[in-house]
Amino acid sequence: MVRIFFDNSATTRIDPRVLEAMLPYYESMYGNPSSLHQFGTEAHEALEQARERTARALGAEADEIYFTSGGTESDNIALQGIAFANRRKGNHIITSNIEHHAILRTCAFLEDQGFRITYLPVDREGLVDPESVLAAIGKETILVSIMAANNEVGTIQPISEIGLMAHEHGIPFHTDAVQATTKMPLDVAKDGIDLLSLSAHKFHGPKGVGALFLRKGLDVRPLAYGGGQEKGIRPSTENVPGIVGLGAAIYLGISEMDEEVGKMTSIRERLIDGTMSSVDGCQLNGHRTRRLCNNVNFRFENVEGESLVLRLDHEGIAASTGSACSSRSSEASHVLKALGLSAAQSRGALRLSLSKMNDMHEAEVFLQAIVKVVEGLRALAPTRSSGSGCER
Amino acid sequence: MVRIFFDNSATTRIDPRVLEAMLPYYESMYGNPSSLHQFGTEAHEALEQARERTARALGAEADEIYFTSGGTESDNIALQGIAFANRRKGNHIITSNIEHHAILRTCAFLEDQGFRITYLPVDREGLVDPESVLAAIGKETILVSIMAANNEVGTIQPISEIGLMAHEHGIPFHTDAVQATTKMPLDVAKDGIDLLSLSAHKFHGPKGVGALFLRKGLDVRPLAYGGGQEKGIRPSTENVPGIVGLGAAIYLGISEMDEEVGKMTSIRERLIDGTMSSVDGCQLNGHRTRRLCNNVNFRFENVEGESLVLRLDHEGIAASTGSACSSRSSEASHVLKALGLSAAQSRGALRLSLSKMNDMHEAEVFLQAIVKVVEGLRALAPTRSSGSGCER
Amino acid sequence: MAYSKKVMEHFIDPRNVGDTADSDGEGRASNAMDGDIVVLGITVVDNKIVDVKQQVFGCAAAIAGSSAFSEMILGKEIEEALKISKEDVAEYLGGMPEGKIKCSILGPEALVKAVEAYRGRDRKVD
Amino acid sequence: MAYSKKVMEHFIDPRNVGDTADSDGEGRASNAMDGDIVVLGITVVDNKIVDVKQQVFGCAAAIAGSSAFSEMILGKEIEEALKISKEDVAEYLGGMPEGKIKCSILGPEALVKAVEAYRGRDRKVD
Ligand SMILES: Cc1ncc(COP(=O)(O)O)c(C=O)c1O
Ligand SMILES: Cc1ncc(COP(=O)(O)O)c(C=O)c1O
Repeated sequence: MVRIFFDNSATTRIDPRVLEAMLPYYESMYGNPSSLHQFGTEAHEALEQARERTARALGAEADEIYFTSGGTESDNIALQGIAFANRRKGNHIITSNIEHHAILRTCAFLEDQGFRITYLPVDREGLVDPESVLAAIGKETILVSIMAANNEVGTIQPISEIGLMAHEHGIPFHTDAVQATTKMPLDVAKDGIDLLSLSAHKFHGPKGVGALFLRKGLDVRPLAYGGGQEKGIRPSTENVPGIVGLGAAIYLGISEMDEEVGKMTSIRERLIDGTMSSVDGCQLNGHRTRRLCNNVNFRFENVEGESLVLRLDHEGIAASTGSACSSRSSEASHVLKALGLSAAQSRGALRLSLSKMNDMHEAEVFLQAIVKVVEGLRALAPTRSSGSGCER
Repeated sequence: MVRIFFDNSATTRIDPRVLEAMLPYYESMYGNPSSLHQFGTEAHEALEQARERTARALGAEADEIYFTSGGTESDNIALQGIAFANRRKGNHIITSNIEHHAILRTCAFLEDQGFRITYLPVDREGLVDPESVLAAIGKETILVSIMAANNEVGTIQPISEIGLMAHEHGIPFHTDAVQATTKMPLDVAKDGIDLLSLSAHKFHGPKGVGALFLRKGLDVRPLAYGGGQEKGIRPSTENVPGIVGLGAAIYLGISEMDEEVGKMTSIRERLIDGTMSSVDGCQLNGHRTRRLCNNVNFRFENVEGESLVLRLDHEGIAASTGSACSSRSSEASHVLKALGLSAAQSRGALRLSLSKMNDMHEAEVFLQAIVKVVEGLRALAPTRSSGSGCER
Repeated sequence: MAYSKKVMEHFIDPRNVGDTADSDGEGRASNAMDGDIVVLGITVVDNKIVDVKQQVFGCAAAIAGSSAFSEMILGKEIEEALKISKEDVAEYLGGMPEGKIKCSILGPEALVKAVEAYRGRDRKVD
Repeated sequence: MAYSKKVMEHFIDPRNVGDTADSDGEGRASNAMDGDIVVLGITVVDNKIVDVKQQVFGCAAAIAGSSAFSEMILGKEIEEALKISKEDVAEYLGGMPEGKIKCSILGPEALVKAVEAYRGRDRKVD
């Protein structure tokens, strides 16, 4: 059976070269980086090489990179960390209403703790207006956090403009770059970023490891306390193979970015054009051009998302309806709602997310399958025009 | 060159069978467990099998196991989680003064947040007196946290007695079992444990993954917020290969525990007897018999710990002075201090920690090396009796 | 919990799908919140359901549930068919993930209306 | 940062280790907090250090530092030798981890005392 993985925003397949780089740290160089002996020194060096690579990918300094257990933890350290460490300066944070739950639910927690959060709206295509950031900034504002690119609809935010707005008022700017990393250029200097979150498994690295860029001089309180690793910002025995994997994945991802982004963009375009021209009642969610190279998000009239995903899965194609984290729940997507879509419209959403491991042939297979699947589901559905039994 | 790894309390080498169990989840079953499709379902099933295995190893129910990023995070969720969720019931926590920094520094943070912490003393051999727990319990007490076995000196605490004391007053009991897991029997029912922390890399599983047992019905606040994974107690895309590794490691560790503990105990005894009979000025730290099967901790008069470790490393033997997490710093060990040792005595500490992968031959190699290394270092040292230059 | 094999079978290949226009009685049930709809048509001979047609819009649980329900009521006497609950449907399908059991309620609800419609028509014919 | 190769060389095989009893001047320096001790003995001819003996108790940095320092002062005139700082020792060893540079201070301190002792003896001899 074909197995096509079009769910790369949920997670990606590890690059075999990344796994290869990791294996020695499982098999023979398994020391604890804090240990004084040879095993410890080897592990420590591997850690520092990965830190260098991560820093280089972002235009940062190595000592501004902190390894974490993933995007969620990076986002939480950034938000909770800045909030609790800077409470005396102010209690106001600005974000958008299409952030990932790792941001939004952390903000809800911070509201419980007495912080005030401004959730900026987005337009129909998912864009935050930089002027709205400026308008929201007050004397109490201690952080602006706007994602680099959205995980559901792929809209790319004007982060450098937003960073500029924040900096004009001396406020640090955090960006959740979990989806953006290796999919678009990121430069913490040029883009005016003071904190940045990323997660290795979104770019062919291992699950359970991420990084946080923290500009020197920022005051941040950790979430957890322990043996002092990562300068106390993120203590715990370092996940050496995982961190090596992150380093290898970001190194490869950045080196090959131009080429791979081009390839993904062509597949994305073929998927968008092909589907919209062959399936009736299909619209694109998000921005037509300011979107991640690997994101396609449709809504189909009179088709239900879960059914669509499961029928596609039966055809060997893995895709998703809302974002992965909530796909086992059935809440409507907060992102699609923020874009102005009705609950009924959101219900017919399908996200295809690509990686460098996809190819054009897979797009063609999808284009065959989607017609069959949508037609099949619509054939089951009662036509809207038919009255109810009682009324006949 | 020989390479002998006697630093297994810092971390262990992964069991090849564990790595083998993990690899398919890197290579082909790489889905996000939250995803609806086949890739997601495979990953989800793997997660639940690991949860079952972990539960079985502890005598718990599968839905009482939460996967984390390691021992530090488990300890922090337990302590901060109980503290912040139960603040209305009281603000007092009881622990000991020989806990790992993941407990002690979290307690220090909680003190900053207005909690009151009782740090119970230990005797010269590192034992907490269960009666002292009872004596410390007050109306405000919301948690007792005492480690199952100490990471530096290996002393095994009377946790079931301590659990009983806590339960008599309806107070939940947490134990940091990071060093104890697979080294001694643990049963959350028999031992009266309500929360338990463990970390896979301490028992031949991967680094960066741990678990927290949380008895049903306990109120716990998470450290981080996000996509709702692990019932919201520990959100983030699950580290599937890591969790599979934890499951495999705990399954193997428990199945083979009796045999491996016996083997480690014989090596431990040989190391203790052999060293003490051939090196002058050598004492054992910790309890002679109530100690982990894999722990040896000496102090050598007139020898400095770091030098000892590095000279042993030069002979191909990896060991440690204080606990790993602080071995790149030079603070004196808080554990040895709590046992009543002077700073000078602590400075000569050497920890050897074994695993099932060590053998008796390695003990013999060590016994040769330690004589040479201690003699070599002592030969460098000024004899205490020689007066200072100025006084001559 | 993932869907059972039987749920997936019914979901991929739903039974008794078809136009309900020619049935003796047709019933429609819907869930305003989710937007799920089930339309059920029954053909009755001697108080026995001899043919069923169903149409469904919704998640996999709704589709499989409606399919299974149509199979379960086929050949049954009306009173017997009316006794089938959403839990029976879930059980028939080898279990349903928590929170998805509710998606099988529309079949039974639509049947109630279809029977009402059938009996109403019957009465008119009398 | 781990220890440099040169630190490890000096640590494993320290130079000029030996009894200081027969030196022209002996000096001892110690660090009360860490318990580190360095004892240095110098033999002086025409104001030049022609032999050095050292003994050391302490961490690897202290051992390597004392060894390196003994090597650095050998053959130097006293005034020149006294100018060598802990930073010079660290540099001579190809760098030292932060926080370990302080461990190289005992050599220079012991030299000051050894020179005092030597000069004191000298004076007495005069
Ligand atoms: C935009 C965004 N932020 C944060 C996360 C959380 O990352 P992780 O699941 O690795 O913790 C994700 C992915 O789930 C994401 O897409
Ligand atoms: C007793 C104890 N608790 C907690 C920890 C922390 O575990 P980890 O480093 O895996 O977070 C350790 C190990 O470092 C330990 O020995």
